[in-house]
Amino acid sequence: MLRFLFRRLVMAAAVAVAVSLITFTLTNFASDPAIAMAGDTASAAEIQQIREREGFDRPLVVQYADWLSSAVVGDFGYSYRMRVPVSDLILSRIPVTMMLGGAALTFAIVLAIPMGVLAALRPNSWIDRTALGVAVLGQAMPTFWFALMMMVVFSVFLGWLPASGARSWQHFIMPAIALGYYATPAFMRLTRAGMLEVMRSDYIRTARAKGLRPHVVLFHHGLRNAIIPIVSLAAVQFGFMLGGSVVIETLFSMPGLGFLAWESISRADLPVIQAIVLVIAVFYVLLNLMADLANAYLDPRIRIG
Amino acid sequence: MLDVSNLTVDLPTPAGTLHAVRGIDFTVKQGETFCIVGESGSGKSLTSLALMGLLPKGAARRADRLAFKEQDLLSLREHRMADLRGNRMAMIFQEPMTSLNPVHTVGGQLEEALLRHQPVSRKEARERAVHLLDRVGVPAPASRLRQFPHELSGGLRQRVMIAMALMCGPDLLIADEPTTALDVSIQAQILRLLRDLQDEFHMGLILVTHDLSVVARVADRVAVMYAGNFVETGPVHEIFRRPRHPYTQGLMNCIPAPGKTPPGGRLGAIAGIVPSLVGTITGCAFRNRCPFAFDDCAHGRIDLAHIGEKHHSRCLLPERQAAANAGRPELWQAEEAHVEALHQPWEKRDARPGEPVLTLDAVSQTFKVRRAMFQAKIPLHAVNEVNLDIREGEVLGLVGESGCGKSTLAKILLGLIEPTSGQVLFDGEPMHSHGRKFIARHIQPVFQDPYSALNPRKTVGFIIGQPLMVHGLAGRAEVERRVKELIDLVGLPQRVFNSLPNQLSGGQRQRVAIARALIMRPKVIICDEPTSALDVSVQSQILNLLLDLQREFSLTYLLISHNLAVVQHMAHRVAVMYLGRLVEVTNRANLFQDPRHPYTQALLDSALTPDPDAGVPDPKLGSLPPNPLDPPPGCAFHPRCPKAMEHCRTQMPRTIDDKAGRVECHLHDQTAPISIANKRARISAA
Amino acid sequence: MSATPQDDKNLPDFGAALSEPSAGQMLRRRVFGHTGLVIGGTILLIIALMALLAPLIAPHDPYAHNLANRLVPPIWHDWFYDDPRATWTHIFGTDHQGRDYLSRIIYGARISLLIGFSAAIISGVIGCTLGLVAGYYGGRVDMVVNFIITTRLAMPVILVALAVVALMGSSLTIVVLVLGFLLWDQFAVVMRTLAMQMREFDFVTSAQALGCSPRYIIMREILPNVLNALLVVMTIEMANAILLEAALSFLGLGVQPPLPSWGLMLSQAKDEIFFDPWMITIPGLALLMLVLAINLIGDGLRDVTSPEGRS
Amino acid sequence: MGSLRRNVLLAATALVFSAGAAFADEDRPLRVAWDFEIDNLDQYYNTNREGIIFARHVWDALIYRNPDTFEYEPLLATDWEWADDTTIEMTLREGVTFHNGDSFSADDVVYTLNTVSDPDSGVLASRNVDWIESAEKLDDYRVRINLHEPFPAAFEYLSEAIPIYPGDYYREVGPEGMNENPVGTGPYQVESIDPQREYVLVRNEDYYEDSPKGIPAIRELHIRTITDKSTQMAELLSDGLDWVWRLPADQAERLERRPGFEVKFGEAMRIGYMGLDAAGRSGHEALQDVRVRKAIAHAIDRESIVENMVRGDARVIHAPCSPFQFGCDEDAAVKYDYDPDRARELLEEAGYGDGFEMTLYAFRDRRWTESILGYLADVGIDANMQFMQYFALRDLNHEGTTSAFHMDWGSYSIADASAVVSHFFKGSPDDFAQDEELQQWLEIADNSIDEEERLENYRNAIQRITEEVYWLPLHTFVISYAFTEDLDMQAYPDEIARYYTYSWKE
Repeated sequence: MLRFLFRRLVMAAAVAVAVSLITFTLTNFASDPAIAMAGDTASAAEIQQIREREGFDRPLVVQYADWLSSAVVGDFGYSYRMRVPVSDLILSRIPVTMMLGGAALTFAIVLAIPMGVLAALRPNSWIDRTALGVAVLGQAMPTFWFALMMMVVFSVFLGWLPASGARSWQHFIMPAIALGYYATPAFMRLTRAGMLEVMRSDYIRTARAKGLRPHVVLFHHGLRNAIIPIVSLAAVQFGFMLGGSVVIETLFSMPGLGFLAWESISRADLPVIQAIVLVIAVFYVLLNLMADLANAYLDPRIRIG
Repeated sequence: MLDVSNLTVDLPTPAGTLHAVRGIDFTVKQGETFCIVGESGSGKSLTSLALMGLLPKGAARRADRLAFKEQDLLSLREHRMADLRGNRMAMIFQEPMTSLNPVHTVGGQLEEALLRHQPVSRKEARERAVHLLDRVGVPAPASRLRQFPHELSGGLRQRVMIAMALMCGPDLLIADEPTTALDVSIQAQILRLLRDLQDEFHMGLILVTHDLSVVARVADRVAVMYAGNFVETGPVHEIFRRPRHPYTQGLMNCIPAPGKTPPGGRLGAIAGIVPSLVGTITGCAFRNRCPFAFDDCAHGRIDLAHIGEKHHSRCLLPERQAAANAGRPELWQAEEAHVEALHQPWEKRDARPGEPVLTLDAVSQTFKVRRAMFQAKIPLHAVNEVNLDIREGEVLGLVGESGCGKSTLAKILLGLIEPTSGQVLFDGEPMHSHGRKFIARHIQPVFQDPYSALNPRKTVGFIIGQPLMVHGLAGRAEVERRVKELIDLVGLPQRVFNSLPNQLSGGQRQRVAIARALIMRPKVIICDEPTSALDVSVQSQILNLLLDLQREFSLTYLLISHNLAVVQHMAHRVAVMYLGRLVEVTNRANLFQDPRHPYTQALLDSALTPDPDAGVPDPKLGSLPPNPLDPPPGCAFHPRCPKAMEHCRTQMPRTIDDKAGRVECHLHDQTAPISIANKRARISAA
Repeated sequence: MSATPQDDKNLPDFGAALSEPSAGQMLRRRVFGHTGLVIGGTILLIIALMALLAPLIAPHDPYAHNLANRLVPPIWHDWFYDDPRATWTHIFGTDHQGRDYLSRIIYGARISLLIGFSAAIISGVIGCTLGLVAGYYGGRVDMVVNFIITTRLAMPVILVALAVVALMGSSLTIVVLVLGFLLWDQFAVVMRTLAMQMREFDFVTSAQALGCSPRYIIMREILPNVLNALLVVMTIEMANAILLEAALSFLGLGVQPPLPSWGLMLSQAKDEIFFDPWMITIPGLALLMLVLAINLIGDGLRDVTSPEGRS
Repeated sequence: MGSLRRNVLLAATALVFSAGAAFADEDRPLRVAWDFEIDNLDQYYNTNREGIIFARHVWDALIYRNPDTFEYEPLLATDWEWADDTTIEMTLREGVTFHNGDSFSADDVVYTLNTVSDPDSGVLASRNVDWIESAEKLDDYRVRINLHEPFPAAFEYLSEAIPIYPGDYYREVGPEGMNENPVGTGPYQVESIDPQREYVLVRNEDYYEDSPKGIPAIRELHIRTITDKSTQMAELLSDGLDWVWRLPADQAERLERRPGFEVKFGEAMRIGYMGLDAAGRSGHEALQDVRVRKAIAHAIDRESIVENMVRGDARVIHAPCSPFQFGCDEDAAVKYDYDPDRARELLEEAGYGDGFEMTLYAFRDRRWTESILGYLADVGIDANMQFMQYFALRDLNHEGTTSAFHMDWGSYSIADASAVVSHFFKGSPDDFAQDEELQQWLEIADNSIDEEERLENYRNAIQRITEEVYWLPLHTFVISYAFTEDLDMQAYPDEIARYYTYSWKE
């Protein structure tokens, strides 16, 4: 167990380093941080001065090593534009994004699993077709378009929900639905396919042969098995949602990581961009690790050889 | 107790309604064993599921009467039926590996069967579970309750399944191919257990199987099923002594039976394939495969006719002729020996009998495997210090239980993996240094599963000719000519040239695989369980073909099989493998008449022959199979060996090589066993 | 369809297999019997034709601007609101540059299809190569590829795409390249799993035993067997690429005006959402139909080619 | 609909609270939305406009420039004069206290000016302060400012661009502390900056009565950042906001027709222009030919763009500066009328009769740029748009890789031509003309204290720039303000929202 954890943590660290290396290289190739830092009115001499002062004239490898060694201890440097420590910025923005991601995931799962189960129990029935329709539509709608439409209907026309911000739970409803709906089809498909497969399996036949009641067969024997891959998917999707929150947070003006990322991107604030990508990557890897542990808990085949 | 009349099962398929079961009648009495035997697709499994009300969605069950203990099952609502299931009537399935829910403990799954049906406490249920586990021969029953299914071996799981079926003490037990997925040694134990339990619980037992040997050993009454219908029913002795229906007769002629069929002789075989079960069948369903069919067979409805005491057959043949047909394999030659069909004779190798073509010199193969996600990798000695000669022109049988390393050995010989230590010599030269292409020219495989062996996206012509093309041995036209030649040779119609594998039957596919293996004219063919995925009627065709080819071209075969009857029929010499080691190597006669290693003896004991008088043997192997990841010290077989001695537990046996063959066993070691004290002294001296 | 796995496997063996309808016929029957596939195929066909024949069917030059004639409402405003500006000259009205909206929608099909298709091709090549190689070789190669895949998955797509496009500037080529280089994960994951399964098939083993090169085995033995799945993933990624381009455009970083991509039209119309909702509705519906069609086709292919699917 | 709901709501509120309506109105917070977050609340480390507006509410500068009359008026300084060409002496206001209770004196001015004019301070808007050599205290309420060299625009910068910080507090907390908790003397003080980036400002109840900014009528200001215009509009329509600005002109016009809302347009100092790389920094050949640049000038129908796209009261301009700015003499500019035929002729002459390709970089309003592209295409110039975020584009400009760019400039609301013409044509990284004579004129114009001499030289510069078409000046900007009809607000040309002058209607 410890060995497993150690191996996975090393892997997580390696992924984080790889992601940060790619981001660092890409952003530094695409933009000159000295110019970005100097502001509107700087002269060429001032830019050169900044370049030397901040060490941007050093080879990229050295700069990266420098950045990485500080990043390891949680020091991501200062934001070029806000002049505050990047770590403070990110810490202050994480809660909103986490809440948004959590709400979106909850929405997706609460919608998808029952529909997926029903669809699997009655393949080709109207329930199955409805579920399929909901899924296909969810995948086909541009998230921002859906979000805008909701905003028009629920904020402007009906006045039920606030259009933007993140001050109360009501503020999270529309963003969570917009973000979660896109993930719903994936969950629904997996649930449906998983349930179809499980319900066809030999052990379900065994359970029925024991004369167990249908709901016991369905939940205790069926769903219990079908749920295992869903845990992994949830981790993956949650990771995606953190990354995908850019559009939604920008549209709904929610002060989360995505919004910060967007503002930093639009101002070429490289340290913040790098740190956000890294943080999301680390989250993703850790979520996957947690999903694996959860799987091991749920699936004794993995736990005990 | 169970009374079934005119039972039919229909399945909807894209091609139309499939009439899988076509109006069968039978009864089962308390304490009686009723066997339904038939090949795959005959409808036997659906019959058993129909009785339990477990048919898949969309399947329609109809019957004139379906009564269990005077209760009409047809009109029973699903929840009332569920009350019966697992309670009064229980079922065990073929695949013990997948029939238990992997995420729940054995105990939980056992207990819920009882808790569902009877007002008992959890504690009582647990006690009953422990009791039954003990009864079905699961060692340390109490501690098993907390284990999960995958922690148990296949044999143990099947025992758990049986215990689960017995939790409520049912009146009727339906066993659907309960031993098919198990090793021979385990198969005998499980069958014996079923017999014993049936007596003890005084249950009715319906046993569904494809294996005539199993039927012969356990059945009271037998029904032979073909194309959804019973073609012959009767008491077991009647059926085996006086089989009346041509199909039954054909089946019996297909099995290699020691004493009946001469070793290496041609087996009987049933030509053709089962008719489509979509739509109606007029006349006799078997007529297109029956060598005795005449015009009347094609018309009308043929009923089961009474032909003896409780013996019925669905055949129009006159009684006398039918009786005369039994037991004559020559009547059942599905095809001529096809070798003559070659336009251009294959140059015969000048046989150098006895010269080793392949020599394994202390070959070992170790893998690193991880038992579970959280555990470290540990070494698995799949093949351990194997020394073996394979001689030109011989058929060498390799037998052993699953997981003993047979397939790894095959992979080494095919050059797919290089042994961890030791070497393989081909014609006296180290083989693996030559590279795959060299090996491929001389050694070719025939695999077990004809469905996985052929690329589903390539035509048969391409598949057979591919080796020539890959090796650049012939031009396009030449390849096509040779392919067509081989299609003839293996007894396939020329039109398959452009077919895709999924348009072929299993037997046809296996012929394609053989043709492909032969096209480069190799010296050695490695046959890895070449017939175990096939029905008996097809198996015999393939065995015949393999033998014909071997004789014609002086091929050398390594025949890997768990089926001792097949090995006995085919092989000149036999090697027995146990946990990666060859424990005995000798010629056929010695091995089958005078097995020297206790493991060989046990294997022979558990092999079943279709002899209704023999009963179920007890190989006394114990219920715990070996774990290759954790081999016991000393002689690896000692925990299961009925003759184990004290020093077997600590000391590896030597290899004894004498005129009678080679064996690794302390029993046959003439030199006195080295005492432990002695050994210690030697170690310290070193 | 059948009772047990064992029977399942043997079902094709029933009856004279050679005289059954051929695999092609069966497939055709299943394809045309699949409602979703037929609907999706029809929509996609219409859109593809629109893209192909754009110069013939577009009533106006999609780039001809006329500032004096901007924001003309679509023809139905004549019917419902008696808006005299709405005429048959511009059926869908005009945009903020006074360009014919219908013509731009028609030409937009080209751009959106081009983006989806090229991005899917690029990512398909990358993902398939990685996935097949990893799945086939296993062991260390698999570990390395798995690491690459995990790294890619750990990188937030939209964020990285945005950062690259924002800092480097965007054009059709850059957008396609960025999407292509980011969206290969599905291909790699699916192909890896399939290659791992395929590797266990005996026909692969026998090809290995023949001494075929890994390249030959991957390309000639494995690839033809995973084309179905490849096609399905391709549709998913095409839909993804189109939606992602729309998202980039929404933030002002997709393809550049005056190119008429639907995503771009959508983003330019969003400011008009309260007063000229038709402007966002038309490209929105077009995009929705396209992605819907692609998804329906993907789902359909999955169903038709897998034995477990709906029949 | 939103407005209906709002009316019902207001009616209900009015009924219930009719007795205390006036009081309730004063307490009603003004909720506004800005497009961008403020980079840094310390004004010296910030260059974006939102920060400038924020600063005008929280801090006072030494001098006030009246946005209507353009006259200087006393703010923290009551009197100021040139002691000589490089020395300014100022008298400070007495009895002013900072929001934290510190009282204002010469020490604060001296500390602020000396700190931010130190080149090592790394202040971002260095142009605002780099002309100051040092400040010294004469007595508690008198200071002297020493300049490096004569700098005629000094008072322009001293008015509002240089907020005065509480010296002791700033010394203690530094720029970081000022960013976290800004303290000034302005009409509003910061109540909270919550992590959700909502700034809540409350009226400074101790604000000095005779400040030209006046005592604010509205007690509370809630400022949120909403980057998306449609979201802003949704908030406005659903009663989530009271005031937004910079809506696209046609949307603003249509919003005005809705009951409950009012829209104002204010011409701003910001001007739009198209920059052309005449110096060849980007290596684009065609654009180095003045005939090509002239052809471009003739090809674009600026009148039509202004009339149909920009709208409001925007004007076409010909000089590269805002009509509001000192020194911006429109008559000195060479005027190019819309004449596509002439444009084609010029291209033919220059050898580009078949047109050429170029990339037009842009960041503000894609539609405006699209119109330009359309006109360029009409005369055969195949221009691709490269639409970027402002900061990324600015960086590209500074690197010199942009051949043509459609941008705009607000001059930091400094009503002096130096803030635009000199910024772009005096050899800075933004200078794509690299014209030395032009640079000399600007040098003189910037540093002379003789107004006539300054005007003369700016005229020369404007003529050169337009003659050579280094820039094609396009139009002035009109800023739209959309707000609930019960708000009383004024718009100013310097693009600065002055919430302290707003009030709720009775």
